[in-house]
Amino acid sequence: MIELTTHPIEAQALLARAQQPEAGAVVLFLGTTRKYTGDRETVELQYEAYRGMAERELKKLEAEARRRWKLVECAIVHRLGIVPLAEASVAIAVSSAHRDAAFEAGRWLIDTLKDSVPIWKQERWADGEVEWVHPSERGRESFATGELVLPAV
Amino acid sequence: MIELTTHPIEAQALLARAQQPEAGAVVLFLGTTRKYTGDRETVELQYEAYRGMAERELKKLEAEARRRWKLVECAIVHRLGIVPLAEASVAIAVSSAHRDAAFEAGRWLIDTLKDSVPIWKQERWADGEVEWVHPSERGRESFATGELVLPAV
Amino acid sequence: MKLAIRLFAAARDLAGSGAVFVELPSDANVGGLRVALAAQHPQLAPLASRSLVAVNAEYAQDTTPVADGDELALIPPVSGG
Amino acid sequence: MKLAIRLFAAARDLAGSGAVFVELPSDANVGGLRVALAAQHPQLAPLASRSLVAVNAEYAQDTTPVADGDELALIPPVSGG
Repeated sequence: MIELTTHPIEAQALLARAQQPEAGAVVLFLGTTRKYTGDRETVELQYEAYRGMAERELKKLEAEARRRWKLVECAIVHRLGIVPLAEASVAIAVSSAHRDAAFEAGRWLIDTLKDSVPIWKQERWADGEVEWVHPSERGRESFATGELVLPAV
Repeated sequence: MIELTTHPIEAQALLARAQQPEAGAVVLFLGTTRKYTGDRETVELQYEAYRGMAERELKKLEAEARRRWKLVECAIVHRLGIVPLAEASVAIAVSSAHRDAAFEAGRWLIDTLKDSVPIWKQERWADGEVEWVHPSERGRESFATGELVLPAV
Repeated sequence: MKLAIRLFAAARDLAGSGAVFVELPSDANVGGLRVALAAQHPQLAPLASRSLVAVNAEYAQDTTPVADGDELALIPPVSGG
Repeated sequence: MKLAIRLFAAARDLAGSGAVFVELPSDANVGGLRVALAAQHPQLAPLASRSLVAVNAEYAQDTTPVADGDELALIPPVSGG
């Protein structure tokens, strides 16, 4: 299951999906709005997506995770718009018979989502600055060399 | 925070503890009662603890995880008594500024808990058999050789 | 041909619009689109050089052809999660 | 001296009780306790050989001394989680 939403992410509902009798392990990852980056203070984040493409990319991520690991549930939800401090911008819930698969798939999904899904974060700093985040030399070079796990074009 | 409880684990409350403004990543692990082990069907599990010692060992786990990683929250809850299918026997919620620490600590905590905390699982099989689970040659030898990460005696 | 390119995040802010048009020869590919975009919308040039291009909502390479009617988008380095 | 050893899980079921008593010399250690437990409660011997012993709620080694008043427990291989 994948979803883009402008509402707060309901983690409890994702856990309920993941807790199936066939599963013995559930891993839920939440990426949340952090107040401090070094000494700098964030007021809130805003997220924007190229929605149609982001949904396609998220579906590819789910399919690829299910191909790599035997998963009972694989749910990826990304929130768009304003995300206040401590609230989740992204939630990934995976379940599997044994915990190796759930941990590995959860980690792979968030890492790959951050590299491949057309969603952008805007920092709204307490000092008044507003700044789109467009990483990074690492990511940039990975794109160029094809080192990244990008869906085949 | 550590807790032994005979009630259903409230994952939402653990997430609320973990989602602090200082954190940017939350990892929640649930170990849940799985219906099938190969072809064999489980009706439910029952857990028993040496409570006073289990609480001490869980506190040591939290302290050691906080020593190894910079964590905002580290909560470990184990349920005792009957745990029905798909419900959680154990929940581990960790949060940190960045996701590496949360994933690594979550994985280390469940692995180490399974090796060191005096809690025992009883399988109640659909064929009527009732069986305490006392693993395993691996675990046994690890205890004997001190290879396990056991708290210092 | 005249094609619209969708813009997001800092690219949208730089252009002041969610899309810009570029004039392209009819046998253009994504590489040609990049050159034309930078020439015809120089305020986008620095970010465009760090961006990918999507054709019909799929990541494209510079050799991917573009045709009238394609949905084109400039994809600056992503930062979701 | 006569000491109680707490039992859990399969050990409790084998003994039919949450604790058993063992007679030990006054200078005993955990190793001696293991030998005495297996001799005086033979139904526990196979599992006890695979178990750890806790003294006052801490994992102990065979050289750890045991004294009157210690809280002793047999810890079969654990299976929490």
